[in-house]
Amino acid sequence: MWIEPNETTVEKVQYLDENGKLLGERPDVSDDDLLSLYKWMVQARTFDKRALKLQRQGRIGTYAPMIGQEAAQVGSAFALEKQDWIYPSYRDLSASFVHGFPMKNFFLYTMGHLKGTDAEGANVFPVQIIIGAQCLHAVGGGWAGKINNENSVSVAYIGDGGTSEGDFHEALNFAGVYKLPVVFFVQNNQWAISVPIAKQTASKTIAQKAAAYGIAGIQVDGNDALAVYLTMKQALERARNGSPVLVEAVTYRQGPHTTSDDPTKYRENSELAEWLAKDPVKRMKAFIVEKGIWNEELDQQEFELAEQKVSEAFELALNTPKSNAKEIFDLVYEQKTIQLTEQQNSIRTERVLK
Amino acid sequence: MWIEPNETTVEKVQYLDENGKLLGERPDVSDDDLLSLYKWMVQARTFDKRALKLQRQGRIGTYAPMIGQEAAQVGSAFALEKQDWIYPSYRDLSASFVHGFPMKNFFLYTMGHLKGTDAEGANVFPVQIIIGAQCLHAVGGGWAGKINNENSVSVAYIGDGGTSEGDFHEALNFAGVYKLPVVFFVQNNQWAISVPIAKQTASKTIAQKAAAYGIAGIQVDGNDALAVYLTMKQALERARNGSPVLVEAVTYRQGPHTTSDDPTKYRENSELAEWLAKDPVKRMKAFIVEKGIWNEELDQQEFELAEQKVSEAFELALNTPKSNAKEIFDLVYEQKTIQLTEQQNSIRTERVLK
Amino acid sequence: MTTMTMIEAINFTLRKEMERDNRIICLGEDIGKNGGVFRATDGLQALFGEERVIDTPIAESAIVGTAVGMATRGLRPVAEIQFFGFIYEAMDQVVAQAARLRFRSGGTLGAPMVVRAPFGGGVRTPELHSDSLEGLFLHSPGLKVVMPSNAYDAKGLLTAAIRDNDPVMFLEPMKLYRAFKHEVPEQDYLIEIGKANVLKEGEDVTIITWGPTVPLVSKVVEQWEKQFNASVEIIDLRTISPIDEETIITSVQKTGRALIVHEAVKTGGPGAEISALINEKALFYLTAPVLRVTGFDTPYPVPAVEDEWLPNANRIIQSLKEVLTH
Amino acid sequence: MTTMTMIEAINFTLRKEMERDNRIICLGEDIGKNGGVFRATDGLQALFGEERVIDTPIAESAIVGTAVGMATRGLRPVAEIQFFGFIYEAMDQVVAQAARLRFRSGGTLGAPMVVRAPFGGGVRTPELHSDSLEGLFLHSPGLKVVMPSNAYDAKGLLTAAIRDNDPVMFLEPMKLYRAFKHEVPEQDYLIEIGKANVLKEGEDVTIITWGPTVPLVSKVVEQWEKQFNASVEIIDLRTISPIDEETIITSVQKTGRALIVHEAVKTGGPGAEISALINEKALFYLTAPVLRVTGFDTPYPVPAVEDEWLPNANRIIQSLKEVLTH
Ligand SMILES: Cc1ncc(C[n+]2csc(CCOP(=O)(O)OP(=O)(O)O)c2C)c(N)n1
Ligand SMILES: Cc1ncc(C[n+]2csc(CCOP(=O)(O)OP(=O)(O)O)c2C)c(N)n1
Ligand SMILES: [Mg+2]
Ligand SMILES: [Mg+2]
Repeated sequence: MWIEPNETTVEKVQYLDENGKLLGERPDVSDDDLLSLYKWMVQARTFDKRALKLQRQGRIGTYAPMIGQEAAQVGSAFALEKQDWIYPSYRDLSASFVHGFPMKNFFLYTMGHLKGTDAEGANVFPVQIIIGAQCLHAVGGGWAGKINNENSVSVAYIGDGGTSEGDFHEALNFAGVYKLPVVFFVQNNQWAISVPIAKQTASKTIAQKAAAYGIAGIQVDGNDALAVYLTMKQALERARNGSPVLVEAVTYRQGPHTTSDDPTKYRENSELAEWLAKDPVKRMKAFIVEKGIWNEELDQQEFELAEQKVSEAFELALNTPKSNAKEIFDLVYEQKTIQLTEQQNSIRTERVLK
Repeated sequence: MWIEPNETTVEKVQYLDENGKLLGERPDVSDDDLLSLYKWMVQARTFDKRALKLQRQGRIGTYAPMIGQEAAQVGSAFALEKQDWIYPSYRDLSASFVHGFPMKNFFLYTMGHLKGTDAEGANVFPVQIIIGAQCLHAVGGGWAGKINNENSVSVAYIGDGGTSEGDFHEALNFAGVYKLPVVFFVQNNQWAISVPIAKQTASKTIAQKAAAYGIAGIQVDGNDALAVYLTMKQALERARNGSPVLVEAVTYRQGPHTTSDDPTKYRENSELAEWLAKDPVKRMKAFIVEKGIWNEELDQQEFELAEQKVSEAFELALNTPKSNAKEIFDLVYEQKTIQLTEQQNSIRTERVLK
Repeated sequence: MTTMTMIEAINFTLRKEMERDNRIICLGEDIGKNGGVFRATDGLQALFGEERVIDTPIAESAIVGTAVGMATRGLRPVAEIQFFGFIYEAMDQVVAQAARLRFRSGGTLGAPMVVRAPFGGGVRTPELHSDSLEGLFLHSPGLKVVMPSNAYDAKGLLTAAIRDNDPVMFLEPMKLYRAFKHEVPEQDYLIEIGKANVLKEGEDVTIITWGPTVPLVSKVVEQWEKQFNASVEIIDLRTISPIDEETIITSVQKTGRALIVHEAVKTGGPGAEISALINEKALFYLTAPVLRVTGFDTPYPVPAVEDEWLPNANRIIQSLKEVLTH
Repeated sequence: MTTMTMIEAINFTLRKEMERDNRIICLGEDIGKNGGVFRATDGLQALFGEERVIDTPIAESAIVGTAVGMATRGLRPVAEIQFFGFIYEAMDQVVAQAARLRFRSGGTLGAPMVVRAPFGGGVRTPELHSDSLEGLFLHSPGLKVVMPSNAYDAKGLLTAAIRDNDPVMFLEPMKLYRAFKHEVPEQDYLIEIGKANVLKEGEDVTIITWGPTVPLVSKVVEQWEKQFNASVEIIDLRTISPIDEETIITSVQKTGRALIVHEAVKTGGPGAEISALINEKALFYLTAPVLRVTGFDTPYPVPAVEDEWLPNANRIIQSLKEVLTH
């Protein structure tokens, strides 16, 4: 008999309402963890604002802001164990920071430096530009982790738009068949550049796509750090036990797609306003203030501290010697070919005429 | 809350039991149609046996037998309107024959002739070798049909293994978003060469994959021609009204993958035996005999007629002049480039030394 | 006559062609309301509706594969790949499907379609946005590959591409989108696919180039011709596949020297084919080795070093000197 | 010493390497119980288990992409693409991911992996099973591309490929799988990637070829050398990328004539690069144009005409005559 479209019921996991009020029971999360979650979100927002400013000043290149997605990114990455790996896209900076990627190197990345993807030992794969490709690397990485008994989960970060790519499908299917320790973490921020989710897929939710791969799926309020964190804990546990999962975090891209994008071309201000009311940072703050473990003064201090860390990272990046064209020839193969040696030697150091 | 793996219930559509007994109500199909369905299946089986024999004799090239899948192919294609299009894979011969593709040209195809995919005006796309690619052509074709108000449905034929390819995913997703008149008809014949369906996907059924695309899905007994035909009628109607659908026909590849394959390397004889008991031709025959509209004598005549048609087609193919290397240069572009002209002129007609 | 930037000329041409022939459909990522990330399709959806200017999900194989399907059923799709580096995702549909359809259908079907894509260096993009991959398609029979170097050519070539009955890759050098304005007639004209343009005649050396490096080569030649005391012929190839052998060979037979300039990486690239052609058909006219100034044999690098990686003025001058003094 | 067919040598090498290094994992379609459609992996799953010899779903991008992920986390995957013509489906993962990983990670990660695939003509396959696509990968920095022409080379090159710390495409000419037996030492040996093999020395002309056309060229030369009254040097390239410039240039400087034979289509193919290299580095040694005997510039054709399409003896003899009499 017919399985009608969208007949699966999907219930979104939520712990905090839009004003940061707890819905239902108190979850088992320590105050320390609550504060850490919030502080990382502050760090994320601060980084984002500064990066935008620096881009406008022409001091860094194109930048893809994460504002609005801090709860999704921080909440998910905060649930990881150190031995877990993440496979981020261009927008997943704060997830990467939480998992140990140096802020300095992301600045280098935006400056077009050859070392901009160096995780300096953190388990963070180089950011992926090709939509969907990282899902397969996460599958392969997770598989290796399983074979090598690393007790490590691989997390692929991807957007709503990315779920349309063939690589997304192939990755979930492989993970399902071979029961790999992989979490597919989709930030459904409602837009893929100018294309709204309704034009991206006719599926009512992204979570329900799990059904196609015989794996578990779940939808979570992606602006609720607590919900994301706790759901991700469960997801990681399942994955660690050999059941890959798909997590959809419902959130919103408050900013432009990148600094080259003008969202007023394609979306209504009213939509943004609605989502600003659900802002993840504000919401978490309200919760911890209400809980009595945070106040305005601490908040101000935290933002200042975050600013300072960003400044330090940027300074370090600025003081890193610019990449030199001669270096690239050493990065193609483990051992340089004669062709590359010849080309490397041909490079002159004089100023480039244009 | 978690959507657990395989929580969707999928009920397989079936009209005839394994012995051809009607389950439940009599469906509204004329005797003529019942007989035509059966006769096409006889034609399919006859073609298949002959093709196998010709291959063994070295008179045609590699061949991918369809034995066991006659109900799925004939039942589905028999439901089509003339203006509908099919986009077949290498194994979907009888679907193609039912929809008007000349048997002769398929022989040419197996003989490596340049005209082996010529449908001579029937709406049958050239057989696809690249697993999954045809799904996208069906989507584009269906889209064009919609824009041009052709009232035409495009049917992509694909196997269980093919559902793992990225193109399958992208096609269903496009069709879902743009509500295109497309039916994805999956013959789940349990095997993709040596890989059983359980290693192909962890999804319990292929039908439930529809959920990922917001489209309707259905599973049907693919060895029950009546069930396939009636389900396909419904599927086509939905698609014609702008709702793409996914149909999974559960069937079995009784033969080797192709004439180059040796299935004893990877599967048990007992499994084959089980499925032989569910043979689609036998089942349909039992039904029409029981119904009193068919008997042994007619059956024998029908097989003889089918043999004769195959012989005629093969004769015609044999009498078609072999493709000539000079022809290929005219088939690359509408107008030959100077490079191609030069190369065409360089071809000598003497015997090739090896 | 109006003056236009290249991106304006592309937008104008798409509009004109869609007005002329309602079988033409545009499809791609963000080409609708947003008008494309470079505004190539700006305003088209408002003019022609969502049925003819289609925002697709993010799936390049599907964009091209769908276009193939459309092309066989009476439409003339113009597909946009947001950046050419993403074409790898659609490689089978471009090279094994669109390009081979006429052949594999025994001539009964064709795929009249265009795949447009921006590409090229010097724009400080993230990775895989700048790569010059025309060489891959030159080696793939059944496709045509064209590349304009200015607004005038963009209109004439795009018009020809859209009206061609074979699949055409129309590659748009990003750096030139808004770099110059040229006079572009509003009325209909075509630039023949497969014909190169002798931009400037000369006697002593032939420079063969296309797309993004054409203005650079012109400028270098303008500035250095006198100092080298040599007269330089410049060929803007315009079409990468099929290559206009005749124009190249005639020119090299005259000058006896050739330099090829392209952004694609050197090894196995289009410059190799041109050099091989010259070797095959004009060897004994040569008075110097045919040199190539190209991207180096590395992945397209990060912004910090791309100016050195690209065939820049220094490198062109250096090689020109070598060729001339041999 | 044992004699083996090429397919036996490949199977033997995989087994030996997997015994030596348990980080080596094989993955691909039908490589498990079935042992691969050509039996290259026959018996390996029984020996090493399902964890190390993995039957994958049908998804080439996933096969390569998964291998990339594995390679960065301590495994050394050997991926099989069932037929090389299906590599288009995995193009991004091969060319944009595996090949660029060292570069894009700033040298912190590498992708030590092999992609094996059968290919090549004369076997009467359906379409896209026979295509020679090595030229596409020659033009893609970060990859190595090797191709054996006999069982001995297959073992030495595959061993080297598996132990290489960069991604290697290992391309296997189907036609040669079982065509000949050669002596193959059971003990460990490597054939250096990047070095060509001078199969036969000669003075008057250099034939550069690789893979499936090597036995053909050898036979033609054997039969015709006397009649042409010329001494022919034959280079089996073995590695398509990086090309062994030195061996080629040294030879051509000696002979002054060169003929390139490959199954890939002519335009923009690997022969073009070799000709361009010769032009660049040995122009003034040439006494005749460098000619190419290759697949024609059409899609790989149907079985009925493939023998004429392929570089066959007639065409090689014809071009050899041309080169020698120039
Ligand atoms: C294969 C590929 N296709 C297209 C693009 C261009 N592109 C970059 S980001 C983007 C939108 C992605 O949307 P989504 O997955 O929802 O992530 P978000 O940007 O919203 O975080 C597109 C189309 C790309 N980078 N790679
Ligand atoms: C892209 C691609 N990958 C692999 C193959 C090789 N191949 C041919 S048929 C086949 C199995 C297909 O299985 P399924 O889709 O179940 O169809 P069936 O053969 O059972 O009808 C494979 C792997 C191919 N033709 N194309
Ligand atoms: Mg998004
Ligand atoms: Mg199957």
